[in-house]
Amino acid sequence: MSNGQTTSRYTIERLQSIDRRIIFVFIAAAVIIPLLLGASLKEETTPIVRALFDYVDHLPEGSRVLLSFDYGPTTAPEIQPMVDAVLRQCIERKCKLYMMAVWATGHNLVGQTIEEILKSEYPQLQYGQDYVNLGYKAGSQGLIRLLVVDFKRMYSTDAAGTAIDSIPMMQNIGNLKNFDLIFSFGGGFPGIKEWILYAGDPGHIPIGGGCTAVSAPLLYPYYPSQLVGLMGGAKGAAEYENALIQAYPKFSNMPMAGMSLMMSQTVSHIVIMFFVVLGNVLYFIGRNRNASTKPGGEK
Amino acid sequence: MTTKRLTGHIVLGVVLLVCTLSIVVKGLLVTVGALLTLFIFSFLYKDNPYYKFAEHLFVGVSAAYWMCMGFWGTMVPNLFGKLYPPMVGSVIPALKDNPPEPFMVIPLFLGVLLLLRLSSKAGWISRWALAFIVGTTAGLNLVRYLRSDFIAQISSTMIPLYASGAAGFNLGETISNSVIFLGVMSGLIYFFFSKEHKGVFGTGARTGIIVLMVTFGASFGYTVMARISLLVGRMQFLFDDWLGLIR
Amino acid sequence: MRHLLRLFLILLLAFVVDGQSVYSQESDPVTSTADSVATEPVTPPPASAFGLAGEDMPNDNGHKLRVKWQYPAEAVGDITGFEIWRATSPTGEFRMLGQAPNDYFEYLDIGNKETPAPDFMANNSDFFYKVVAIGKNGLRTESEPGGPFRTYGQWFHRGKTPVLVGVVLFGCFTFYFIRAAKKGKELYVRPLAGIEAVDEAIGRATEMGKPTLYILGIGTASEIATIASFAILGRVAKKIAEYQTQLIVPCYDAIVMSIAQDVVRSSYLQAGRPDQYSDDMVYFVTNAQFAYVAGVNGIMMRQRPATNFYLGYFAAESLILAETGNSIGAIQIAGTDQITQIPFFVVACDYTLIGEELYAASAYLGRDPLLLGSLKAEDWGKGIVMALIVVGVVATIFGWDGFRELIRVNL
Amino acid sequence: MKRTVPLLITLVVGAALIIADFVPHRPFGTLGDDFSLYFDIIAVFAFILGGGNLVRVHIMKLSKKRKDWPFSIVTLAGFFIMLAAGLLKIGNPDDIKGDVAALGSLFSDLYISIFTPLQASMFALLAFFVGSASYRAFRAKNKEATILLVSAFLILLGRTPLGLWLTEGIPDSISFLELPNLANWILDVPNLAGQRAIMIGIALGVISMSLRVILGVERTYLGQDND
Repeated sequence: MSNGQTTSRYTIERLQSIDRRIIFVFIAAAVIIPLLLGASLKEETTPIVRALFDYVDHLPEGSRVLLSFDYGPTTAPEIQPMVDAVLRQCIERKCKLYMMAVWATGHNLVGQTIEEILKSEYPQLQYGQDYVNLGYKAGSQGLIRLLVVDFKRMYSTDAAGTAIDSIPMMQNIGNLKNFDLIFSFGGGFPGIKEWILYAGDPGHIPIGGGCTAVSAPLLYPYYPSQLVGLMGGAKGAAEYENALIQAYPKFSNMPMAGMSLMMSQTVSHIVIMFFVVLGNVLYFIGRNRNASTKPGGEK
Repeated sequence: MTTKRLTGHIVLGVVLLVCTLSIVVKGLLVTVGALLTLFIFSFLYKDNPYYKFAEHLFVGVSAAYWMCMGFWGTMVPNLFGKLYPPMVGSVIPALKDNPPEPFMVIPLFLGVLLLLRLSSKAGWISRWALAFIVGTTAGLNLVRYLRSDFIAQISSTMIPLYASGAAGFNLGETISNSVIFLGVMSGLIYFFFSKEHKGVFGTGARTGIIVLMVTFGASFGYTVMARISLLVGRMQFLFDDWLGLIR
Repeated sequence: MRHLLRLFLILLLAFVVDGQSVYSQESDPVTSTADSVATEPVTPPPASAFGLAGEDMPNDNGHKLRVKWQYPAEAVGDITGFEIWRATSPTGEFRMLGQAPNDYFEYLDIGNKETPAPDFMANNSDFFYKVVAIGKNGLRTESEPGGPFRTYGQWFHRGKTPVLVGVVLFGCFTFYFIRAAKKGKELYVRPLAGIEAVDEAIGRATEMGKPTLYILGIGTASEIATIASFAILGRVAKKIAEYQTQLIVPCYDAIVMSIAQDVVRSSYLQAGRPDQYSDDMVYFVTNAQFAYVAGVNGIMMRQRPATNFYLGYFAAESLILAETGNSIGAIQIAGTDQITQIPFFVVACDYTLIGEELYAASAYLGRDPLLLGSLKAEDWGKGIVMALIVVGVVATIFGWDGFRELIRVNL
Repeated sequence: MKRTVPLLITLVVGAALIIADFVPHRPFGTLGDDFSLYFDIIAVFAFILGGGNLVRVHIMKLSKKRKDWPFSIVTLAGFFIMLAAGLLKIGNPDDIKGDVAALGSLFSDLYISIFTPLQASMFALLAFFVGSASYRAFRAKNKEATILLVSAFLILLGRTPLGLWLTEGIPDSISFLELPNLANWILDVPNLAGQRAIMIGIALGVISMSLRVILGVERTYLGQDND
């Protein structure tokens, strides 16, 4: 066996057991560079997301929309872009926004969203007139079941402790059926499924949802009979943002979190696939060389 | 050895400099969060003192966190609050007037038995408490799994192999249903312990392995996306909240 | 005419609703309140609800009544909803329980189970209900009180019959095969790669003079997977004691730690080396998922075990542990019953016990005939599952859905 | 005595809970919930053992000046500061009556500034490890590994725009071969079948393991010294 052959086989073996830190660098770059460049990936809006967008877009002025924040900080990167897009659209449609949470972790996220979107982008909106933060209540699906019948029995105050009857936009709310649309964000338990089973179905209330990519397949079967539409993962968020930009060109210069997340995810996916292919190519080259130098070797 | 030491000092200097600068510009809260994030990520390069620091801090803080949650969330309302409600009246006024529940002596007793482990002579009595725990687990899980996983999965596999809808015979669904049926059956064959994987049985088991491998590949590929979004969230924190580099 | 129609409906209802629970309506509920419709033409109060019926909820321990009523369909538009009130006698003090929307004609009254609570609902005693219709004009009309209704606790949950059959059947199998094993009947079990590798893996650690790391997962003792892992730990620790290598068991839960200490101590005793055991082998890290992972990663990087066992309940941390273990070149044997995590172990570990194999592992390692007997019972269980599925599929092909109903569990 | 009493306790408790599941009537109907609550309370007692063990391990490390002993100070400091903040509810807006994790308390501040970023960062490490594991393990070494690889790769492709782009030209009549559709089919059909087989197996394993424990056939968890 010649010296050159040994070296090249050595190289291939080295490459096959490539230092995993190199892969780490590539993955980090795949995530960071699109973020820094503000690159975003346009996603054509699929019917299930389009249905949701159109439903909101046809809500008459002054419609009451309930948004339930049923997620936590770990899934916020995926879910928050959906919340932001839906909020912006609802405000453009001049809807009244009611925000609550059936997840304890959602409580802080409501406050954070109000600060970041409503107060900074739409300072003209008034608390209690245009939007209200009802906060978190324990009880999971039991809570939802009670809200269908009697809203104020569970929510006697808002998140800040103000008596519910002193809030103007709460005056005409008796139960969940007084809402024109309910949004649940988050795919865990309790979440969209519980909203469908315990509020949407018995009360004939339209339900829309946004969930993580992992839980989306479990929820697809509810569309279109029990769900108005569904956003699944970063892809769903990006599709919704795309629809929003098309309908409201004023948003086209705004950074859209879902689209940039989709960019980072896609690039990372491609990086991972590239390494899988590379690994296999090197493996086969290595095997063929081994076979040619060691006839009758491993099969 | 000395170059290694020098590098160590330079890194420490940079970290301290960044830390001070960041506290001045961004405030303590974001700085702590950002530095701890970087310390954890440094593990990807190799084990180092910064990761060790973050790791040891995390262990200490989290252990105390759950102890406090357990004390205020379980011990006080559910043990003391039920055993003798006036005792917790000053902390949770809502419970003050509830009637005492004498049965709560049982967990108190078992809890004390468990603590006897600390004594070398009476330590064996703590096994009574452990036996209670293991018995509870076995009893609860037996029926729970039989009810939800076992029976529910069987009944949802009872699907027609010949699928027809309003539009007549549905080829796609027929194929899908047959694949599900054969997949479940061959998967179950694979799990048989007391049969040798030979003959027809062996064919079934090998088909089972194929189905399992498709399942594992699919689940893995599917989860990649969600994992990446976690990293994006952290990077957004570092580059946006901390460094303000994202427009 | 309208009154007559209502009367007819009430009579009809009394026949339709289950006789035992409805002693209702000796008197005509449509009385003066309904008459007032005629006397106040400008803003008439809403029509009254009628035909109150109550039934005990089946398959529970009592304290619950389902109240139903009727309402004239043409008047539904005049009201915003109903209020439901309850008392212990028709003339007694009624308590408001809750509200129902205007197109809901039933209310599930979940009473308190404890005596001093104000809405306590005793089993086997009489309750009376009133339904108040609330008009859009703000006026209210009370119905006649309905009752008495009673609530009972049941001694058997009928919806769970298939589960009971399952428990009895499986219990019989297990008994039978354990008895057969006691009599000395040889039982064949097929080899499992992950189990065969245990000896080799511990041997390797011995040769290299490095420790073995055993992770019981992030389950508490309330997970049956953790209990299964204890059983495996017992056998593994015995082998380690015999080989005289070092064992590290960092724990996620304090109860798990306590049990694991007992298990390892007695394994060392059985192996005849009680002096080599110390409580420092099995210690507590923290019970926060990712803090635990951070700690275990540190242990791996600094103590460099040659063999890692991951057996028990695992969540997202599975891949972090397995990849770190791989980077230090350890032989890794994993097993979990968490379906979402099995793929990560399959990909990153040398051997993986898939789901059920985790539970069988202790029987394999112990080679105790009694335990092997219970594996045979599991196989019979699988056989019955397959037979049931085949029959079920055939039944659906012939459109006989009754078979599927047979094994349905109604909670 | 040391052996028999625990076995008896396990048998009685386990059997009672199985029977109780079928009896809604009091006191059986709530037995499962009651015992779970007892379990939670015993677990809090066990925290004393756990915390004590943690402190003991690190004090030992400190006193014997074992490798990396200075880091034990970090653990102990973090532990005791957090413990004091939580147990005494330091800085809680509602004082001792408030929720232990109420916003504004020292406990909550420490949680938000230390616990949360550390947890999220550890979790985010997964993104990197998913990459390295894929590179190493997805090799067409044998039949099983090839199937694993192909299935994972199809899903990965199908979930990126690349997959859509690659198979965009496919005619409508065979649109099920488009990568996104194919990926969904794999998830919905063979993946489902495999998961179901595993779930049924696990359920049988759990039932069998529970029975072995209740009947006392599997008794390793009690320790095996019989004296």
